[in-house]
Amino acid sequence: MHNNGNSVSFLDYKGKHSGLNAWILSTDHKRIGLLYLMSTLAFFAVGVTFGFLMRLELIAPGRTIMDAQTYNSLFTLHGIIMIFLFIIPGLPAVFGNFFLPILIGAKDVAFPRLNLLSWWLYILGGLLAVISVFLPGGPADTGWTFYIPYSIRSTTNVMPALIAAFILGFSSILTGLNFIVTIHRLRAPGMGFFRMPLFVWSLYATAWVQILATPIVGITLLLVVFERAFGVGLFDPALGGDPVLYQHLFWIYSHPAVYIMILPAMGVISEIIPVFAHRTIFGYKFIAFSSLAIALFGSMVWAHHMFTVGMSETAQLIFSLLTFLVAIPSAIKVFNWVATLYKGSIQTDAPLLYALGFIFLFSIGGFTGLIQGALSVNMHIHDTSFIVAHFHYVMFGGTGFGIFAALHYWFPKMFGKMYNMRTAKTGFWFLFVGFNTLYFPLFVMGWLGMPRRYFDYLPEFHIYHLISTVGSWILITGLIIMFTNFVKALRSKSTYTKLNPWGGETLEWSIQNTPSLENFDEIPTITAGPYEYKDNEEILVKEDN
Amino acid sequence: MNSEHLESNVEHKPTYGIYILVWLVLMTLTGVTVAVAGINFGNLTIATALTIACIKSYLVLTFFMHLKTETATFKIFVAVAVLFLLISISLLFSDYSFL
Amino acid sequence: MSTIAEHTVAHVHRDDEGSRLGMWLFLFTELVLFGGMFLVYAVYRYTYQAEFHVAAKELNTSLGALNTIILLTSSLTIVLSIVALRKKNKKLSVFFQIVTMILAIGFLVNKYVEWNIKIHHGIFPGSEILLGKGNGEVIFFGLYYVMTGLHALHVMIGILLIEVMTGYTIKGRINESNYVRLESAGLYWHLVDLIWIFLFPLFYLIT
Amino acid sequence: MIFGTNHIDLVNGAFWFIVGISALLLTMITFLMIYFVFKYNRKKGQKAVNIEGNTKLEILWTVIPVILVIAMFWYGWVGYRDLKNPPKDAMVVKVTAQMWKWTFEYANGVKADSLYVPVNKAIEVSLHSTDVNHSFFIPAFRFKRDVMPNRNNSIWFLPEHVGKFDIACAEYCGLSHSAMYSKVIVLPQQEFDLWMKSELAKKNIRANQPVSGSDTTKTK
Ligand code: HEA
Ligand code: HEA
Ligand code: CUA
Ligand SMILES: [Cu+2]
Repeated sequence: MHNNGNSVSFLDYKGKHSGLNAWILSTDHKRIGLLYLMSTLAFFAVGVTFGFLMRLELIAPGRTIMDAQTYNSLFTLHGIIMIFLFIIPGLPAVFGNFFLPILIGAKDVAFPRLNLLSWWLYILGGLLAVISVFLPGGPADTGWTFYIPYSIRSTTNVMPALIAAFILGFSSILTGLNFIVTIHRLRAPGMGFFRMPLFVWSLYATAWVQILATPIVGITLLLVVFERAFGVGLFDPALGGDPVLYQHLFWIYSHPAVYIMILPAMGVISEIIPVFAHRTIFGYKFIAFSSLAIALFGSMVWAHHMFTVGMSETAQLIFSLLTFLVAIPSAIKVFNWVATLYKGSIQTDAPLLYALGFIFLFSIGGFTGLIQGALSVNMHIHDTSFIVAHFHYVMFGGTGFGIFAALHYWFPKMFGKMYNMRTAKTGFWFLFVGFNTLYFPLFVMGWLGMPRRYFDYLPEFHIYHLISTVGSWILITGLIIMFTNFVKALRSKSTYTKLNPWGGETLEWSIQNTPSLENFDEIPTITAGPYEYKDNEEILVKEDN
Repeated sequence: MNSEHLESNVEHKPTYGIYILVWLVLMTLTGVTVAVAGINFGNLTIATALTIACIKSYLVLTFFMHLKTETATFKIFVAVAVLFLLISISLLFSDYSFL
Repeated sequence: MSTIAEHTVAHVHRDDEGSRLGMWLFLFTELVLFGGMFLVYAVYRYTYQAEFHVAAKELNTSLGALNTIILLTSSLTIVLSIVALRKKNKKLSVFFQIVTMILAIGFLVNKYVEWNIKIHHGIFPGSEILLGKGNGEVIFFGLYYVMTGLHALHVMIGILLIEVMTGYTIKGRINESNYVRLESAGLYWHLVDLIWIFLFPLFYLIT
Repeated sequence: MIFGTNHIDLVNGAFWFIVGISALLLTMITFLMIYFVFKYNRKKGQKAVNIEGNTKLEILWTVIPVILVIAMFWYGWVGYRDLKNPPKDAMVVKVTAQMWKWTFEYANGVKADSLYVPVNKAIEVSLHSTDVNHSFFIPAFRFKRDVMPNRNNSIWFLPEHVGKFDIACAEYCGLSHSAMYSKVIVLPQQEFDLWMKSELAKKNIRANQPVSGSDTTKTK
């Protein structure tokens, strides 16, 4: 067909299809990226609402707005949605799809049709998860971990939830597969592995985890399905099965999964910091390899979720030790990021704020992870709200803020519009303050012995729950400020013409906003690394006028 | 990149012989496992069975699945996948067999 | 299909190595999928050694061996079909592909017979005869049905794949200069074989 | 040999040790970030200097954390070690968890809904579940142990102070998971003996008219 597709933006490019089909049948990685953005945000909104309602219930002891059964289903759905439907596809499928090919100078991913298929699988899985709410029997109430034997005893709609998770797993696998082949085969001439932007490196590491770890949870959930359907006895203690084995299999995937969530966010941070400090990143290779190291070690620590089930001493020892070692690559990253700010020429726009927010919150989350890794301490705080605080700090303080940072960073390139910078910053401060008010009390409570997944609690914990709930209100305010800011920008008639608002050196800034179907008029030849800032006089000049 | 893919497209002359040979070996190995299974080496029984299975899969991978003629990337990939499974099973058994 | 047009614009040259790379990565996920079940098997084999031996006696070794031979042979025929194609001998290639499918169907028939016998003896998940036996045996047969069942499912998918490939070969869409699709189907088929290579000794040869 | 409260100290010790180091590093990192942002701010017309990296530093901030985490690991391991092997003279109590209540049974067959124990005596609880997973959690004593249908875990502690402490269920077990509370009641030895005597008496009476006898073992 026509090759003059070039200058035409991917948004108003006329393909085979028109109207909605031009999107849901498009194999253009950018359109698929936006499809994912819309759908993850939709599910995210649902998850947030559930979280918000849970907080309301917990504002005071006893029943306040819902009964125990509802609460149990709420945190289950909240967990499933946030993990499988929001945070895992959040970065790779949205920003990975949109920018990976551009960052390595390619026209598209290696298998565009497969890419579309994985989005359809995602939608299918998502719908299944949502439908289970309305079927008779009510939504699953097992917690997102589906622990046996409760998950084979529960009379709620556990089946749809399990199958949904299974399908979503495959969607995630296909994305990973696509990325690995793309990175290996479609790099522009001159783009050696060590000239790839660090976001690409982190996606590469992530993709490997997606491919190798996800099938394990796939088969595990499938076995639970069989267990419920035919009673094959593989896990059911009544038939001699071993629930602990289920936990092992579940975490063999679900711990690496947490690195599927964080690695791409770390990649985003590694993009943003050098751009806003306007200097080379500190220790490129160390950051690149630490991603691979995290992927490797991440597959060896799963049993730190099971320290209280009564594993063998050997297992306790090994897994605790490995858990501490997995922290090292993250440490290396953090230190290199901070060092990158040194002697930079720092421009404090919203993306940088979010990046620094990420470093702070993720560090807190990470450190508390270490606390949980210590065997004796874990005996006390396992399955308390301390854990809940930990993973919200890493997942949402980490990855969540990473996604925000990415949104603010790439927004002008994706939509050719610009948001209001001042509002964006206000939004950040609301989120930041709200976040800590919401989750920090959970650490304290957890240490004082407040178990998690509790619909009701002892009066002595009231004050902390109260503060936390108020925090959730501040947080939501911030969220609303941020997203209205984006919507305003999208609505505004004025298109944003600056190609390179932040003065970045990676390829996406060299092409038009809302890139054309093939991204590049002709494939560039790469001669330098991604963050080689020659001199930044012109930036300073730009600042003045 | 293009050059890479060109050279990977022109492989040396294909021949039937080698594959039939491999097939014969696989058959004999199957026979061996069945035969050996009868005798009881105690704990070694499963070990031998698995060793033979590994040899067989090695043959299938290198010849039938052409790993022999593929670029290094493929070999590394397979190694990574196998490594992952090995890590999983050995760490898993740190719980079960040291109770 | 749908947006071919867009897609071909985005891809000026075809990348066989890329396609094979993708196929291998997909095979890894299949490998790990079964790997997970082998983990389960290993643990229970370890905890219920004696009972596994007893239970395995119920299985018919010669049927299992026969199926092994069938699968290995089908693996051979599928590679040969590729060789034949590359030697520009289309007829022979198609012939080999058809043989492969026949063998595969033979495997399924065999499996069907095997399951049938078991089920007639009242050995299937949830049957009171099975529940009457020890836990280890219940689990052994649980694993037996799940793993061989999933494997059989893969065999069926394989047959469909090869059938499509045969169609392409006849139409000439797969030919001596463009046979990566056939190769990929072959890879998939070999994986199915690989998994059986482990299933066979672990279920039929532990008496 | 590590004893109850001693275990408490070890947990607290390890906890505050790690919290301390973390707080230190966190302040350091945060301070540096803020300091750099102001010192090297572009508004000040700062020109950036490209620094590729520095291997010495990299090694430094790899090795130091390694040492720190090994220390943390060791501290945690020490506090855990003896939790699993109770002293020979420990008094064994059978704990049965079911949705959603705890039952405690003593060697002499006496059953109770709260865990009555004599002070300063090692108590070993052997944990059994009749349905799903639960977890036997005594926050005041800084430990928990999962209670599973297929394996009977056990754990022990040595209460050094008289008093009442909460027992919570820390593994999600369905509808009333959050209501599955009970108490450890630590009594002076002689009071405990008295309690035990009267319970024994009650038990024997119950044995005579078995009608009401089943109420301690009700389900759901
Ligand atoms: C994005 C997701 C994410 C990430 C990145 C992490 C990262 C880590 N997690 Fe977390 N974790 C979860 C998500 C995540 N976790 C979830 C969802 C759960 C609960 C699941 C459930 O039960 O529902 C959980 C639960 C969980 C547990 C089980 C708790 C329990 O149930 O008993 C443990 C125990 O060890 C743990 C440890 C760790 C560790 C050591 C890291 C490390 O990777 C952290 C490394 C980072 C740092 C250490 C900070 C940065 C480093 C520096 C600032 C430099 C200085 C560093 C040193 C001195 C080492 N996590
Ligand atoms: C990414 C994961 C994620 C996120 C973002 C959240 C967000 C929230 N969570 Fe969490 N939560 C989980 C994952 C997450 N949760 C999981 C896995 C569990 C365990 C479930 C189980 O026990 O089985 C859990 C459990 C859990 C509990 C404990 C239930 C219990 O044990 O009794 C509570 C209680 O307060 C809670 C509250 C909240 C609140 C108020 C919010 C939010 O409403 C706060 C407001 C949200 C925001 C301000 C959004 C943040 C923005 C982003 C993350 C990026 C958005 C950008 C794009 C999509 C582009 N959650
Ligand atoms: Cu019992 Cu929770
Ligand atoms: Cu983990």
